[in-house]
Amino acid sequence: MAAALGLNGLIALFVSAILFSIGVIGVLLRRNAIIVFMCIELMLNAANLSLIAFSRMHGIEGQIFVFFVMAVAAAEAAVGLAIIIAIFRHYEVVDLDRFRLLKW
Amino acid sequence: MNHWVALLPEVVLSLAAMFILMRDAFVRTDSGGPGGDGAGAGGEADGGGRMSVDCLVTLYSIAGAFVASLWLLDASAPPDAMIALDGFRVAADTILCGGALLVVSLSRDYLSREGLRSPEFHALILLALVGMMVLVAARDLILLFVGLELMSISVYVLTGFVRKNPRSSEASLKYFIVGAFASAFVVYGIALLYGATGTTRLATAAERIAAAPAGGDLLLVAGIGLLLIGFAFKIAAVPFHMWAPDAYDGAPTPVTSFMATGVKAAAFIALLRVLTVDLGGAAEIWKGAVWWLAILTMIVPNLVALSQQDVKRMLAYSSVAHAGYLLVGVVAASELGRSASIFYLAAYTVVTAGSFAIVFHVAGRGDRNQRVRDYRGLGWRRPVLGAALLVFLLSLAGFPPTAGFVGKLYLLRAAVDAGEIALAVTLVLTSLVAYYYYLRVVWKMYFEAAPDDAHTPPPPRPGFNLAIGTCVALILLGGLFPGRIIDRAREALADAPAPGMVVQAEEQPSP
Amino acid sequence: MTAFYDGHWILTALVVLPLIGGAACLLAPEARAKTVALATTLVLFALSLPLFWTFDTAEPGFQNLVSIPWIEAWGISYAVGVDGISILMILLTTFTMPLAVAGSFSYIRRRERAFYAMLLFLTTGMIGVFVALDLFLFYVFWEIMLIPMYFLIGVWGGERRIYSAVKFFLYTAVGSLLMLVAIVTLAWIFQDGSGAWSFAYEDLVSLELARRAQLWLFAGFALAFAIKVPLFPFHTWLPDAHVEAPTAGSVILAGVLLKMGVYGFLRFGLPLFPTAATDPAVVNAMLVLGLIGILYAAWVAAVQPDAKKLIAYTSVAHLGFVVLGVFGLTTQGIEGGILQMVNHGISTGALFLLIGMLYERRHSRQIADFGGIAKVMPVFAFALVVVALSSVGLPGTNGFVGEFLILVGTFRTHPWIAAIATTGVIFAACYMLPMVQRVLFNRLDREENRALTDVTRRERLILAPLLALILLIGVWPGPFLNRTRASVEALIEHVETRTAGVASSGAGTVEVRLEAGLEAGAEAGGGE
Amino acid sequence: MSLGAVAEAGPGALSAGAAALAGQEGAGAGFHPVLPWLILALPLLGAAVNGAGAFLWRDDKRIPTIIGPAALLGSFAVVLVNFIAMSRADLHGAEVIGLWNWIVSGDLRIGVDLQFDQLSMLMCMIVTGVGSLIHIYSVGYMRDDPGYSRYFSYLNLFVFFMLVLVLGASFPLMFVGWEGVGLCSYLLIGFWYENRDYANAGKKAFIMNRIGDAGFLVAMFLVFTAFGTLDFIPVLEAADGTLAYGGALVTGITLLLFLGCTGKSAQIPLHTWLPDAMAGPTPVSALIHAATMVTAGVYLIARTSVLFALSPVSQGVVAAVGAGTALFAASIAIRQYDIKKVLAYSTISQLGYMFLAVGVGAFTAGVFHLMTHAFFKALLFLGAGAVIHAVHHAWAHGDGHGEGHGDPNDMRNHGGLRKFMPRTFVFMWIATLAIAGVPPLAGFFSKDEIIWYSGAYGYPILWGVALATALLTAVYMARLMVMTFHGGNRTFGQRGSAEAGRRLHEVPAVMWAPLAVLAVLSVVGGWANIPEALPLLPTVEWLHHWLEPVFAPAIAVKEAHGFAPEYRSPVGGGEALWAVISAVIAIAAVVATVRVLAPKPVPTEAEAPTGFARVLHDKWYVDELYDRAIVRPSLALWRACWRIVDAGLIDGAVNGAGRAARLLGWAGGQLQTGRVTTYLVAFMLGALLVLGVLS
Repeated sequence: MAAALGLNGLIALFVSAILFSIGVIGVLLRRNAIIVFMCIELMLNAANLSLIAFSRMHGIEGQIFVFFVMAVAAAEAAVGLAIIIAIFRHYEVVDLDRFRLLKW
Repeated sequence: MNHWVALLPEVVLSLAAMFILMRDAFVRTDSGGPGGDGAGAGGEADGGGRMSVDCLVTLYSIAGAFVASLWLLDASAPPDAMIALDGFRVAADTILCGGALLVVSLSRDYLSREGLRSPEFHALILLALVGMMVLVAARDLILLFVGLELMSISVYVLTGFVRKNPRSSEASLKYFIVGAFASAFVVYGIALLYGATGTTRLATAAERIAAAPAGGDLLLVAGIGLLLIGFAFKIAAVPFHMWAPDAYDGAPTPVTSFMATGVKAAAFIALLRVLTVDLGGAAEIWKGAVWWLAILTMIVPNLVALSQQDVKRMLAYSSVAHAGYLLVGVVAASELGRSASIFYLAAYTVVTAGSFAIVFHVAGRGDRNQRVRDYRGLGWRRPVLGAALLVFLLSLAGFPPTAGFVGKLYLLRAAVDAGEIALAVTLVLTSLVAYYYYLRVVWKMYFEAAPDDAHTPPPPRPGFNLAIGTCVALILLGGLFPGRIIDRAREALADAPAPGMVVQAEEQPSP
Repeated sequence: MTAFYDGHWILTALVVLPLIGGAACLLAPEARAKTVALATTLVLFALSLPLFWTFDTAEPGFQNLVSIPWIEAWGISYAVGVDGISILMILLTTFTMPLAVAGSFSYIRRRERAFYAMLLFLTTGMIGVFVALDLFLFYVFWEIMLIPMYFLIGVWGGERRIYSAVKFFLYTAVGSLLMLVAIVTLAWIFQDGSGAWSFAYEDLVSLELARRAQLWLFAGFALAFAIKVPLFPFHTWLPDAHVEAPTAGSVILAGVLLKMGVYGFLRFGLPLFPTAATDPAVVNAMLVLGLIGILYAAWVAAVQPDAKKLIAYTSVAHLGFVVLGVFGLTTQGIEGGILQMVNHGISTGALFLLIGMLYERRHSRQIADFGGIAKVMPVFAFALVVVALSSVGLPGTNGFVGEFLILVGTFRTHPWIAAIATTGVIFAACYMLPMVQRVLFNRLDREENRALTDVTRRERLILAPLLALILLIGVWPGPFLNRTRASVEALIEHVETRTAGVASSGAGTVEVRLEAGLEAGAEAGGGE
Repeated sequence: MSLGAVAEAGPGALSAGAAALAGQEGAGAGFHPVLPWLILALPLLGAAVNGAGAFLWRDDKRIPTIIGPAALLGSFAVVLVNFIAMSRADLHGAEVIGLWNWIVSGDLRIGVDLQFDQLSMLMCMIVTGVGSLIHIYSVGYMRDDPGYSRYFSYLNLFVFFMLVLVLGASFPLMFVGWEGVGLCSYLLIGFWYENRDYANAGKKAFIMNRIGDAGFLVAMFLVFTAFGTLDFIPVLEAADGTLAYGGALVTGITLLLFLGCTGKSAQIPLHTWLPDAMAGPTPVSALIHAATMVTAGVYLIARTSVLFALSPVSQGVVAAVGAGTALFAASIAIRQYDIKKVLAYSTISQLGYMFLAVGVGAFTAGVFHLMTHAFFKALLFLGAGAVIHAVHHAWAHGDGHGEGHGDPNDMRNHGGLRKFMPRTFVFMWIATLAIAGVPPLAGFFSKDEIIWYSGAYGYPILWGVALATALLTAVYMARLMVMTFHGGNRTFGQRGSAEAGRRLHEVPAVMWAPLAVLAVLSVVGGWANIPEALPLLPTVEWLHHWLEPVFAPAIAVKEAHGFAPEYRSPVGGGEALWAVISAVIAIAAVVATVRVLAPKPVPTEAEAPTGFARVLHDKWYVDELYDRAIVRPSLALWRACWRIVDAGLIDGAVNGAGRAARLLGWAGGQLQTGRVTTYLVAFMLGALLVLGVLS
């Protein structure tokens, strides 16, 4: 497989893995809704990167998929920001740890 | 025949959604307008009025979609088609459309009472439903992902539908954050799977996996793992479940019920199909993980539910627990397990729709009375509601003669058949724990006297009663004469995957 | 008679009729509910009598057999039938119900419709359990029973009714749920051999299971039955349930529900898992538990201040005798056990009715609140004394016949245990007589007791049949015993041939063949 | 198959079996019982009618007055007819009449069969005969009692069960009677149930009897396992072959049976209920606790004589316990003041004699004493009843209802009654002499025979004990007579005898007539078995010959193993000599006692006896011992079982499990912090878990 991918492919894979991890860590560590959301976007794009990388080996499908992912991510962003604004109206903050009406 | 026909149900629903949105945009449907009880028009006051056009359109379109998918039953698609045309899809559509129909028809009162805007609500329900149906019908990972996201995003919005209520917004935020997080995993998982198998077509992938000596390939393993995580989030399996109680709790109750029925069902059916059929060849990769998820998901929420004082939240936990029971059917990874899960899902969908409906009916305006102690004496003050809720609770508890019992037995058979005695025992013991919190509602309803200042819910409308009655009838029917349903489920699923694959899946020795 | 009465519809009628009656109760006006219920139960009893007359005492197998496919896919069918083991139980149920209903006329004052409906639904469950010949069907009825009982205790019970109701429900559910797993496993094993699932009794009873499998599955069933019996130490739900339940509830609980544990052992435990059920360890464990039940429960009963609780504990003791008889595995023991179940149903049911009558008059169950009642309630006193004597097993009453058979039977296989159990008759006197004395005799020193009125005509009509049966079975148990004989002997035959692996007829002591059987079982166990 | 069929099947098969049995026995042919079932039916009917009367015509005393005694007399008549028929037929075996099948299960078959042989007929004669007299007496004694009808129904029921006990042809059927009489005794002791002590006495009697009955039951199980049947005839026939002589099995059976006897016949260690049983009406004490029920133990041993003959150990135990009880009880009787208590202990003591007899193997002697004792002890009790009746009424006629006067049973309230009730006085003296063993009265012959055989069969110590007891018997009976009838009257304390003269009267004829009959029997009863040694009458050894067919097998067994009585006492001398000696002892004791006690003033209730006398007066503190050693500890144990084991451990575990589950749930709920960040972390952990578990 490595052969099929070629060195750049492998590098791309590793980069995407690293990006994904960074995204995950960001999500886990940050408290600001916006930033957390951006980290998630980062993860999505990491996935896109590896899709592209694989499509070098397997053909076009991966790249098509990337477009879908981007579209969906856009939709998500729209909805997500809307939600964040909605809740901001109530709390005047976007600190995730402050939203604790629902628990236990 | 024209391949577009394969998407007929989804097309119907999408058009309906568009229509509703357009109509809302161009036709003025203010309070009292011809639009009927749309925007918080007087709530319960004129609630008894004509059914809103949106609602009608929604109901008819869902029904139409259902008919369409039935019509597609005798169509057939090449094994590597992007969208499935088989009994499995029909079965799934049946459950999803049925659930949606119940939810929509039951939620009318709630919308009018809480003054929610009807068009968006129904449009979003329809879009979510489209997503679900795509999700369960997808035979291609791309389509799968699109369906998943379409469903999720619509439901995020629905969860936060009551903008003026912080709980609702908070619920939707939590749901959204974790959900987006999860879908990132899904995408990455799909990417790796694609890398491992070189295709996004599930059927093709399945063949390749079955051909290759499974397990060794790190990409494959990681891909399956991440995909599994994504689905585990959707069906709220422990420990990916923590969003669920909050989201269910905060969301407007009809949405909760929609999440508990539709979303869970869709995600679960997709998981069932992808794991046990397409990835059946790699069963021993994921089996261990799913086994653990099942065990945890059966034990934890049942225990937590014991200490819940809020019925809605309690039901939320119980629905998480039911995901655990369903996972038993996945672990069984057999035709038996699949049909068992489908049957259980069907029963569960009906029960959940009904019970949440009763919950928000009893809760009254602003969902004030939905603590367990608000149910004191309900059974005597509203005998019909009480009896119905009793039936639902018994079915949830898995008590004869309800569909819930047959479903549990079905799952037990699957587990025993797969040699998973430990799972079977856990299943029954955890449902014993569950008895306690279901019974608690029962004894509040019947054994304890209502305080004098108790709020007695208004007598429900005929429509509501009809829907509830349907649920009860279905439950008892499924409990007393499940034979027909079972046969149907088995027929439907028999031809679900490419035959060769079935054999493959069946022949997997259980670890 | 027999021509008209081909009996095939009768069992189904017995199961369905109470359901209809219950529905009728719910729809009937509040005041009429009791009448409807009484009528239904009386019809039920009348229906069940022909079952008794036309019973073929020579036939060891099932009679009035009906089997209709229900869920073919799973090999589940609606199969009902009656044999020597269940006939008396069915009769006992149909006989008890009218009394329980009539006994509640003045006791139940609120929500009568629901109450009588629950009683009737419960009846369906009970009769269903006794006639079911399909393990799925059996389990359904077995579970369904819990719900009406849960309501009976929870809605019309005493102060701690909720605690008791939930305790009763969960306690019994523990066992049944594990039994469900065992049932499914059994059906699966059958499918493993024959290729098709089946829950039918005769299919599963034909299975030849390996020893280890038998032990596990038997454990699954045994727990459920042991809790229902109830065997020490699974008995603590019983006193609470009894104390809190309304009279009718207690009567049914003692009269019928407790029998289901032992019935389960006889119908399923022994025939399905002969090797396990005759494994010396299992048998000894069961016998010892029964023995402990007899003595321990008698002791605890002797120091109870609450009359109802006292009687509840005596039930544990009596059922201990029954278990002893069943696991003694002799004709006398098992026949005596079955008869003793009937006796216990009659005498303990009567005791609960009597205590209920006192409670209605005096709103107290504390023994200390009474004394000298015999002076103001002579008829009541007479009844209570007779019933108490039957409960302590005085010869001439039904109690003796059962206990004697049980002990004489068990003694042949397990002399020491039977001998120790015999001391139970002493302790029986130790709990019953003081209670009788402190309620009926001594000086009538409490003012409120002077005003007590003797039993009414209705109450006499309730008590009369009970007393009559107590004496009838006491002096002429033949008609009851000879109906059980064929089936019981067939059962022992079955168990012994299975365990011994050789067709054994009569000769030789049970122990000998037991040992043979155990060796066979051991080989089987080793083989797998 | 219909119930009717069963019904017919039963007796048919049975009478056939009975005939077969009779056939084996040989010359059973001559004798066919006349209306055997009537013997039982009449008393039962009486019980039913009177029982109904107790509810329906409470205040109407006529019906019970007629029905009660009539039922007995009728039954007695039938018995008499059969008795004569049997004596004509010279029956060697037993005649068994099957009525119906009682318990049939597997190879166990128990029929309701009546066994007619010499022993059972003799017992029937005693039971119905003495019973009739006591019924008649009761008419007078219970005249004013509100529970009149109830009383007669109990009494009839008792006779019924006693006859079942006697006639039962199998262990279980005998057991029916055995426990049935226990029940009646329970009901009659507690007849005046308003009195807590009386009710307690009844309960005590029942429970102590139950202890014995448990032994009886286990014995039956052993018999069944050994013989496969529980009918007397087959068991007793097979016994010699089946059971090893002196083997553990037969010893076990017999000892367990004897445990039953100690309960029923109030032998050590289960004797304490009988004195308390005096709480019942006096005629009851006469019938149940003197003449009939308490002798059931003796009857049981006589009935199963072969088994006992097979086990020397058991025989020794029986004899020793009997002798011990005799002496022990007699010693207590000497220091009692309650007239009925004296008689009660005397009864225990005399029963001890009977057990001594059947223990050493002199079965006839035992039965003989049983019979004579029935006569004179019934007489004594009825006489005492007359005294109590008189005193009670004397008090009652005076102020209100005899309150404030203390206990009419207490001999310290009697004295000098000879003047007021001469007939009773005479009858009582006859009975006293009879029990004391003064020739030629009944007691002399029977008791002498027992003493003689205990020596003759080679039990010197027991022989000595028996003699000593004879002496004590004479002493305490004489004391009783002196305190009751001699000296000055103490009934009205200081107010002297003027009062007494006005108030104390002889009892009515309905009460003293039975006394008269019993007095005659107490005189002539002994002549039924004149020892060969002193052939004063033609009826030499008549009873011996009469019972010969019943006891022959037992005697045969004993002789086969060298237990023939050699006709000499342990210290030499023949039967005649020792008969004379014992007679002299008895007379001397009586005379001496009267001489010594008559002048002495009777101690008042205030001055309690001291030293050893006190030990005797307090009955050797046996009751206290039982209370401390058995009753209280077991009650404590039982409470512990309830509070600690049941409520504590088991329920604790059950509820604990529930509580634990809820606690876990609560803890789990705490993880649901509401912070979405927590959820994300949990998510990530889960993800790691999944990825870890994979493959």
